[in-house]
Amino acid sequence: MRSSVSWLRLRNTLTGLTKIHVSTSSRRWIFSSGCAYQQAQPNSQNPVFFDHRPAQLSVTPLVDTSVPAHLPVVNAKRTTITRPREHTLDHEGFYYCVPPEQSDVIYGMSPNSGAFDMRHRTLQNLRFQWELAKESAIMIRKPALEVMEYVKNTNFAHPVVRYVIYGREGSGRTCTLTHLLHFFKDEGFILLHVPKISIWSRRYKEVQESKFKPGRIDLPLDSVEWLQHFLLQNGEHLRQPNTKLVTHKTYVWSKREETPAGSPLSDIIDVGIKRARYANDCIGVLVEELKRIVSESDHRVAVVMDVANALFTPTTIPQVDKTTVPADRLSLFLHFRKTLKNDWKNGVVVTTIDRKGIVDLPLRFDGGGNQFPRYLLREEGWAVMDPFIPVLVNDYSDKELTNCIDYNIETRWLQHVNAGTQKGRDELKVVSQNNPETLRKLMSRL
Amino acid sequence: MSELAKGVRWTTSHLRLLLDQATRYAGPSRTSWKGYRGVSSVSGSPRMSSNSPSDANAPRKLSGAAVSEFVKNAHLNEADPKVKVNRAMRSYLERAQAHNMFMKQQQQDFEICRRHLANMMGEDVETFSQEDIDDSIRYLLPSNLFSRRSRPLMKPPQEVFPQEKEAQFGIDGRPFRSLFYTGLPNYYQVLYDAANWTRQLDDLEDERVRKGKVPPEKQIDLTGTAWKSKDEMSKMLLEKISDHDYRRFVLTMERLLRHPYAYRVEEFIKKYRQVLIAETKDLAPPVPKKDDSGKSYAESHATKKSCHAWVTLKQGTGKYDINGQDLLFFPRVQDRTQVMFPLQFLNKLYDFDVIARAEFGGNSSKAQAIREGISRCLTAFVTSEELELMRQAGLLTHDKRVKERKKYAYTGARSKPQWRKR
Amino acid sequence: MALAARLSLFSGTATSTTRQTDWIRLFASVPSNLRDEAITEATEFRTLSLNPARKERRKFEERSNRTPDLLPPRSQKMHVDQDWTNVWPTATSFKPSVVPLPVRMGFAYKGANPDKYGNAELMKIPNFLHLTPAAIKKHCAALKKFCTPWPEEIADDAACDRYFPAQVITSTYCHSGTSIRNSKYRIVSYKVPLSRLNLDSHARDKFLRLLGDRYDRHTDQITIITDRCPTRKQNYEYAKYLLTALFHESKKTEPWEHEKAVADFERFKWEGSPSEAAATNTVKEILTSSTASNEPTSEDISPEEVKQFEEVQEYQRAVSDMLNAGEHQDSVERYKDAVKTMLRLGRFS
Amino acid sequence: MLLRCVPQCISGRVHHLLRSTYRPLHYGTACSAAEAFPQMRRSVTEDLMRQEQTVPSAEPVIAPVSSSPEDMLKHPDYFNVRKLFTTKDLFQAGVHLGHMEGTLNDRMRQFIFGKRFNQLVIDLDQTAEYLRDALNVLSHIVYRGGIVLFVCRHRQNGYLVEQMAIEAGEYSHTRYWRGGILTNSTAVFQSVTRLPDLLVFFSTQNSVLEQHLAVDQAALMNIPTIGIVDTNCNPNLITYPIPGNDDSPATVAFYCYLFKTAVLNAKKKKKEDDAREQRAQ
Repeated sequence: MRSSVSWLRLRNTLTGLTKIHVSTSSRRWIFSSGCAYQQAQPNSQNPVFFDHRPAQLSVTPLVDTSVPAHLPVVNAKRTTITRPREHTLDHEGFYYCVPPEQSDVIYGMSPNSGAFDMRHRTLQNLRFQWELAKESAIMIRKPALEVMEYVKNTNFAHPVVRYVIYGREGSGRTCTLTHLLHFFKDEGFILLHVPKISIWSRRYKEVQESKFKPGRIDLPLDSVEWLQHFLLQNGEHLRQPNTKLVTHKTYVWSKREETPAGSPLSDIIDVGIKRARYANDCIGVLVEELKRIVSESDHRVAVVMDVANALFTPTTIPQVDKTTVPADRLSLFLHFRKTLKNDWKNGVVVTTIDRKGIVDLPLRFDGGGNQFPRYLLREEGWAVMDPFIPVLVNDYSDKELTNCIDYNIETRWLQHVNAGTQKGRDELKVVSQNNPETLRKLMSRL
Repeated sequence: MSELAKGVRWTTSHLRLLLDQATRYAGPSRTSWKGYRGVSSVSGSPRMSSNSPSDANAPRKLSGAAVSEFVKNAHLNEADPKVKVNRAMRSYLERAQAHNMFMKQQQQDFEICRRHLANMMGEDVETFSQEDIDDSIRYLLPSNLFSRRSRPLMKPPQEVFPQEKEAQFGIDGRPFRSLFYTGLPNYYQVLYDAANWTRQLDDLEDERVRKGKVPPEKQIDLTGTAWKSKDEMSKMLLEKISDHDYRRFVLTMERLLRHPYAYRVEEFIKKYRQVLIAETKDLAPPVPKKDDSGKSYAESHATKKSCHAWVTLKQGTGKYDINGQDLLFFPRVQDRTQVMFPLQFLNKLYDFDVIARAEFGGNSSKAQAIREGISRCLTAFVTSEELELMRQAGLLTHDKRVKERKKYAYTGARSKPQWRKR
Repeated sequence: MALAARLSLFSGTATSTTRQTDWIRLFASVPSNLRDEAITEATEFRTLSLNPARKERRKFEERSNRTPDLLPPRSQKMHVDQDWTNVWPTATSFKPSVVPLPVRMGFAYKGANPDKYGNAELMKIPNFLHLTPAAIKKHCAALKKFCTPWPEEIADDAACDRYFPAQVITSTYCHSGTSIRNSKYRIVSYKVPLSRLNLDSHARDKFLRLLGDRYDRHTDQITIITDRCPTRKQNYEYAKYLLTALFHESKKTEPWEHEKAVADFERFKWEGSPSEAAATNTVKEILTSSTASNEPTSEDISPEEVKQFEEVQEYQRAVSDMLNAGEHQDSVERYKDAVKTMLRLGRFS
Repeated sequence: MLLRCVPQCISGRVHHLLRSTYRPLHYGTACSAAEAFPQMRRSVTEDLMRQEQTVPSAEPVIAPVSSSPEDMLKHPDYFNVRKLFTTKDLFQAGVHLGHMEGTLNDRMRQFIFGKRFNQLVIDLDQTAEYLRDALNVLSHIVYRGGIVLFVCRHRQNGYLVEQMAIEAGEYSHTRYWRGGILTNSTAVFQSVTRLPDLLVFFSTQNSVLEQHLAVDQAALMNIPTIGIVDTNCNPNLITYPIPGNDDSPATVAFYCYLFKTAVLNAKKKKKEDDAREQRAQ
């Protein structure tokens, strides 16, 4: 009898941070309403925590008047430098905020922006975090700095350089991409950003036979979404009055519809958005035209693609003969494969690879398994991508972990009594094993 | 049919012969029954009471002091033609004699057989001990029966045949115990004693109250003890006690314990208490070894359900290597917490590296097996105080529960198939 | 009345004789001489008791339940210094009357454990009464004359492995059941090191493909386990046959073996691989674009020359290493460095 | 029917001799307690005198120095039990207090003196006679080495009875009566066991409604019984019934005193007689 009691007791650890039954009260504070925190005016009773922040930033920090007394006052390390180009290794582990005017364009986190559904499905966790903290804070980490350094040193007359960001489950590959997206946007690149390829192979919306080439499969609605996303991110380039982004030949969509040569690429996109039937072909045209134009002009294109290895793996789209559509018959995949080749210039290709969401890889909950590029890209991917530069994303270093916990305490995301103590931090460190995603999941319920 | 039963007339000398046999072959008696003492005084202070049941609770065997007392009496009354042996005593003596004759025969047979076995095994008869006999039987008649006492054995007759009960009455057939006819004299004697003490303490209290005295703040120190369990009591009193009887015993004793002067009968109460916490078992901590780089490490093996874990705990910086992965080998938080807990408990999270191999079983089993393995390894590095803390936290207790087997006609161990009345 | 009757049963020898004759008289199947004798002793009336009284019925039952007189067990006549190996020369099941030991088996909740007589448990278990130390000594003495001396050449295990590379493993456990034959008895494992077969690279490759998981690359051992035949001898011969067949089959080269595709290669081959083409093209492109910026190197640089560049060579080594030895952190890092050098990217500090 | 066959035990012999020697008691011929009861002012000597009158064959109170067993049994009061108590003692101990009228067992009607506030009052004159009779039997049995078992199922008085039995060197059973103690003793005690020669019930009831099992079983086994029977009890199966209050601790203590003294006196007497006999030889 005694021993069974002790087994029960062991369910709670010393600090009580990790336990099975989490009372809902700890969550209530966060999810009480869609707009949880009323912004309080700083005064003498409620000093602004981040008073080092420059005043011109409209990002207001979270200051809540009903701060529980037990919570420690912690300030996470931040940098006010908002240009990624200026980030250096000295800032490693620091947070910085993407200015809202840029953030809205790049990440489109507000429900009013186009293709919200796609981003909602792909960048959900990031969106929640940014919405609740009322700021788009990104931690500056080494892999992003590394890629930026390479890009800065790149000779753009050479064929495009491909980067493959790899690392284990939850180590922060997608977050690295968000940082890089900001970097490319800031540098004036045209963004060819695919938030997550694997949703097209598993969670597609509508399927139709291709008109352009029989036997191929189109995903019209998904394509429309992506075009909207592209338009959102690159509106300033496309809508320029004297843009060089023009077609070099006439595209005939149907008997009555055609896009003449010399018309701006935004026309192509408009066709795709308005006529979903042609959206897939529009993407093909867009890729072809962009590759052609940038090789000759001073525009630069950054292809940023999450889970690029899904381009080379089968889909779950059923066919009449009860088989599934292979990757080389999905026209979207074929179009985006073209961007990964190094037969064009004046651009850069940054991709990540992942095990999760790949159709024929067994789902492993333990976060293990082979995560290396050659294995995940497979024969076809290797043939397309080689030679590329693999960039490893490691788990948090101790410095980054501390800063992450500090940030979460500061933003009141982490509210446990023992969260700020050394024992609590140790427990979070060991139980999460410095893995960012695991840490996020742990903290989400504390 | 024995000679006795054929209606042969009993004489005193005959009896003595019988009794001689009875006393000679019965083993040494552990206690002596002093018989019933007749009138005894209960008045006076509680400490003076002479109604001590201490003798009553000792185990009693065939023959022994009762018979020797009887022999003494028989000797005294040898010339007395009026000496009458009660039928009960006569029957008892017959049984005793038959038993002793039988045991004597068995003893002789066993000796011969021991010589036979020594000859078979080619050993020296004189030095062929009981251990040698056991070894030989284990070799000649090997059995893997799970129950060890069901395996073949060859033991001396004293260990094979149960000892018989000693007589509970004297030569005239009068039982020794006043409560004999209740069937549970020892048990009811305890109840009587408790009631006796309670009354005497009540009297004492009355007397003190009359003198205007307040009972002292003394209390019996009963920490770490509890009433003896039903089985313990049964064993102690040599009587089978029912649940109801046991409840009554506890009630009575609790009432006595609540008395303000209960400290005066501490000795009596302590007799029926047992120490609750068993002493720390002789944990054999694994011996720390040194690896090539001079770091000391300890190894252990632990199980949970069908899972086996081999754990190495090495001085280090808090790294985990579980089946080649780090702690995220376990997708669930609880499992990671389980593994971490022993080190966290002793505040040594960053003092050791854990290298574990866990096989079979599920995630939870693996985690708990590794936890147990880490705890065992830790015993090699901790102080005795920390060890005691770990034991109290249950870290050193093996979880011996296993999956309950499925039963036929059921869908699981106990769950019944879905059924609806038609 | 009943008490009186009971007393008379035990009251002496005289009554018991009459009791017996009374009883005999009840039945007509008694031999006539006895019956006559009984009649002479009897009183004038004889009653035919078709439904004998309870008392007499009981007497009958007592008689019929009496155990017959048997000879005492043989073990009681044995001398304590006898030669046991003659009493129990071979393996046989337990006989309580022959074994002079008061063994007991099983347990009882009350009283003594069941003794050896009529104890089926003792017969179920195997016994080694025929293999006492004395019996073993006798056996060894009898076998001694058939033994030969140990060859001097085989001094240690290494020498043994050298002269006898093949290893045959069988098990000879006794089964604790009605038959002592263990079902594992017939299974044969045949082990031999692959290196001792002296195969060339083609034959070795084919041999290994045919073997599948029967080869352990760490110990270089081939293990063939045969259990499909009913006896050990057949299984042993079958294992030898299998090894021989595999050996000869692997030495052959069939026509279809020339149709080997890239996916069938055991190792990565640089020549003609997509990596080679990609690397060559990329480097050439880089050089071409560099010449555009007024550098003297020519456009007509041949792919062969490109392949001789140190960067490309290093790249080749890195790729081959990564793909042959499998990916791990070091090999991927080496590949990264090689690509960086080849693409002329700076080092990230 | 049971009593017809001659028992072999000590108690049986005593019991039969006594039964044949004494004339049956004439219920109601005792002094008219109606006069004595309300006042109860008589002295001990008066009381004694009255008793002598009621038993005209009474011998001198002092017991004979030596006598044969037959003489002993014929002696009306060999152990001086008559002097042990007076009717007044009975009254003071509350022996006369019966139960409510509604609970009256019809067989007890003969012992009822009257009723007060619906509570029955027992006729103490009869009680005294029966009690003396019973004490005499008890003493004779104890003198011959008989086993006396005191039985009481009353929770409150159990301790008293047990204590008394220990002090008197006899046996008691105040607990749950498991079946077969008398009727199947060899199995219950796992050996041949000597049974008690006399059962003394301090209360013949097991609970308010049930009779004690031992009453039936003692009758079955031909063991004589002495029993305090209250107004709600059935005296039929009790060999020597004593009408009286069986509940109050004070009353039970009084009975205890009487029985204990009788037992000890008898034992003492036995010792003296034996010693005298030895000396004579």
